[in-house]
Amino acid sequence: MNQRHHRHAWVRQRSRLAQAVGLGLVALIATAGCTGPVRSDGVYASKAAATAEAAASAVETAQLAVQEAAAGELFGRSLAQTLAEAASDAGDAQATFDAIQPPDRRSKVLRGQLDRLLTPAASVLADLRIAARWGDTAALPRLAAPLPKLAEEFQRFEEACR
Amino acid sequence: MRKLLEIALGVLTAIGGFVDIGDLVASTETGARFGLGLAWVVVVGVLGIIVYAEMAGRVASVSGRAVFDLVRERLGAGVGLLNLAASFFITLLTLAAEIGGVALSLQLATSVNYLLFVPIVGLLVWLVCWRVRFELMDNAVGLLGLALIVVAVAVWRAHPDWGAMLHSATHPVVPGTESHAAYWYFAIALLGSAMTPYEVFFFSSGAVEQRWTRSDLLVNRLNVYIGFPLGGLLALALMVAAALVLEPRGIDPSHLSQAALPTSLVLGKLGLALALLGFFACTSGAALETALSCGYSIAQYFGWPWGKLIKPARAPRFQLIVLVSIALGAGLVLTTLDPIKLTEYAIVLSAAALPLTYLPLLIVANDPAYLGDKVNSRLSNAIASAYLVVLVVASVATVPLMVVSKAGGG
Amino acid sequence: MRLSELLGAEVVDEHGHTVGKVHDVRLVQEGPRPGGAGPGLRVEGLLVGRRALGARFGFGRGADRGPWLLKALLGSAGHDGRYLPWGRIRSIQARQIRITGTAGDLPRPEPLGEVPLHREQTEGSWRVRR
Amino acid sequence: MAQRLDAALELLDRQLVDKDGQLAGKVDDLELTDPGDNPDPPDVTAILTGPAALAGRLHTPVGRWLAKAAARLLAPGHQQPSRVPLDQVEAVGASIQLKVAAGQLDAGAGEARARRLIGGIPGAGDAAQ
Repeated sequence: MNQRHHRHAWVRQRSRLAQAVGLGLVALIATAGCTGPVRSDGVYASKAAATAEAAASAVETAQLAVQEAAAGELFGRSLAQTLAEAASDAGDAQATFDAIQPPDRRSKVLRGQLDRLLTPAASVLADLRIAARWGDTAALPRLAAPLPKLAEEFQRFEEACR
Repeated sequence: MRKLLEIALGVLTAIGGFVDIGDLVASTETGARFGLGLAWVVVVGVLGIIVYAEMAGRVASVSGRAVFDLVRERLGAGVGLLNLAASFFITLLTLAAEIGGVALSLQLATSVNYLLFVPIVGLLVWLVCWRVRFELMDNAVGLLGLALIVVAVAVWRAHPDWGAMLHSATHPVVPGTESHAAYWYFAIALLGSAMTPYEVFFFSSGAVEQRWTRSDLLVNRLNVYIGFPLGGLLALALMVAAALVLEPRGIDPSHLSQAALPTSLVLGKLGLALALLGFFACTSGAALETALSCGYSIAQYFGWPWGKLIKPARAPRFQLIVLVSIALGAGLVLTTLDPIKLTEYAIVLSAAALPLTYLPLLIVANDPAYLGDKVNSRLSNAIASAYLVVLVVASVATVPLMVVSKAGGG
Repeated sequence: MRLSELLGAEVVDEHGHTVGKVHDVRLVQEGPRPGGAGPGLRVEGLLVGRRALGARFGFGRGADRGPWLLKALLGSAGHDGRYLPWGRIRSIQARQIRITGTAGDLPRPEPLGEVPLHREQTEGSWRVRR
Repeated sequence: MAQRLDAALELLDRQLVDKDGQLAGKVDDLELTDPGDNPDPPDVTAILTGPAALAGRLHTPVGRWLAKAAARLLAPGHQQPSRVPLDQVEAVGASIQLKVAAGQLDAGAGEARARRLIGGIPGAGDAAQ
């Protein structure tokens, strides 16, 4: 019950022109969820917590999908799709967070800590995505082995930040 | 016998037709984040749509008038026009979300990028609106939408602790990890998804076009009183499934694939296949209905010929609006705006606009000049009045809550 | 002139006091017009009031039905409504109507009862069918 | 006995239906004509319909802008409202029945334009069922 959730990954700034046009249409309402400049390290810490939370959600999703695939409960295509989305969610969360300028030295330390979790998580999720796309379902449980520990660490990090 | 079959078909399609991309997203997301803490809103929303859809059907049957026709007549040209602009924009946004939802369910089944499906989906939706036996297609997807019952079966087979679930649903608390603003923001989203205005535009326009009369009042009531609550149960099942499987794992769903994970976990591949079919059918049906609703609202405001049963050449402006709306909706999805996010905004804005649709309906439903002796009963007036208060409060609170909760981000 | 030029116009009495806004225009049906052009509809007077919203919704026309919430919200048009016979108008300019006499002299509007479902034009007159 | 009716409540914004039962726009405004002897009240001489008539009704900038945009999009070249003389009115009720066909009204122009636009698409003349 101690998960935190966040939305920021959604509104990740993308450079595509088409996206800009679309965003413009809902600009008024969309401003509500933007990642703005960070003033105090408290705000930075809460953004770090939100990032950890999003990454944990992606990691848990991948874990659930792998567990279901191992039990033969998922189609290959759905599995590949689910894992691809988990990987891209984690990537989005990291990219959004990395784009925020840490306001002070303490924040920079925080950033380093979180990146040390985000990078391996992204790499594991990418490996899973690739294996699933190749149909290599047998390899998934082995590749997913680091996920429980990562999920736990994200959770601990998040609690420490709040 | 034939009448009975007709009634059964109406009820069954009302069940499947109740759920659309808005319910899929809102129910799954709230279940995963708030457990059953927002289940009461689904009940409130279903009761609300029952009361007002029954009114819309009754007004259409007795007076032969569709809802947006009355909006103009009762609110006047000016307020009616603002109402039209808001309703059309929201319905268009919903149409885009539904098209996105169809494409996402196809992506989930095929693993082919959803953007590739968008133009095809748009074209098919338009073809059905243009000339392919609309009633047949709408009924077909409505029936296929019943595949979503598999989610309820999954909940059943998961053997949850029913007592504890009932307790948490009847004693709602805001989880310690969520802000009150986010809780109420999602409450409004759920209300908007259950009571979306396009449902009454479509329902009443269909009744007018099929020339419902007083003798159809029973069919109207059965559709609404049986179909909608059962449809609401499907929305509730999605929420419970998410609460059982996703919430304990800390998964905050942001994709349609995550909405299917609880069902496949419990029922395996067959369950997953049915769930995907249900997603596809529900969003397809809603895409058809929102596309037509775009045309209904504008054509009825200006008094132009409209209808899906008449030759397109006899209702050219209506058909043109439907065509342009589908193109705009598909175009909006093609900008790569996330369809799930689009859905969230569509249902929240729907909630904000609800009084615009339901106030004129309530006024007309009390006017003997339109309804003769079939005006509202005291009971439906009492309930409808209470809802109007709720809708106005929700409408006023929407934008502040959106800002404070950072659109539910908490 | 168009109906819309009258609707919403401000009515001011000879002392410069505002009576209210025009929220409806009462028409009277007359017999066939010369030249066989069918039955005439002629303006008889204006309904003026401070609260036009309820009137627009048809409230205050005979049966005041509906839940109390609507009545409270929209009010009854008869509340502060006045009837302005056409003959009392001095001038109509820029959405402002000046009248002779004072607001106090204006009668209450006569209720027309429920809106009939149907009026048919036959043999030069409008017949009401309920 | 002379009958009375309130124009905004009973006529304005009502649906127009042509002689063939086809929807033909809304009552967007009424034309009032002074009978000549000035103290006499004006006669209602025609129903006005179409976006141009609608625009004249709206007194807020947003409303005017919307109606003008609609007029430009839907009925270009029709900056004057369509006029239905009162003697062409068959009956007044929940809707206003006319003695003329919709195509004979100027408002039919917007409809004809849309028909030209979609008329080329196969199946335009078929009922969808």
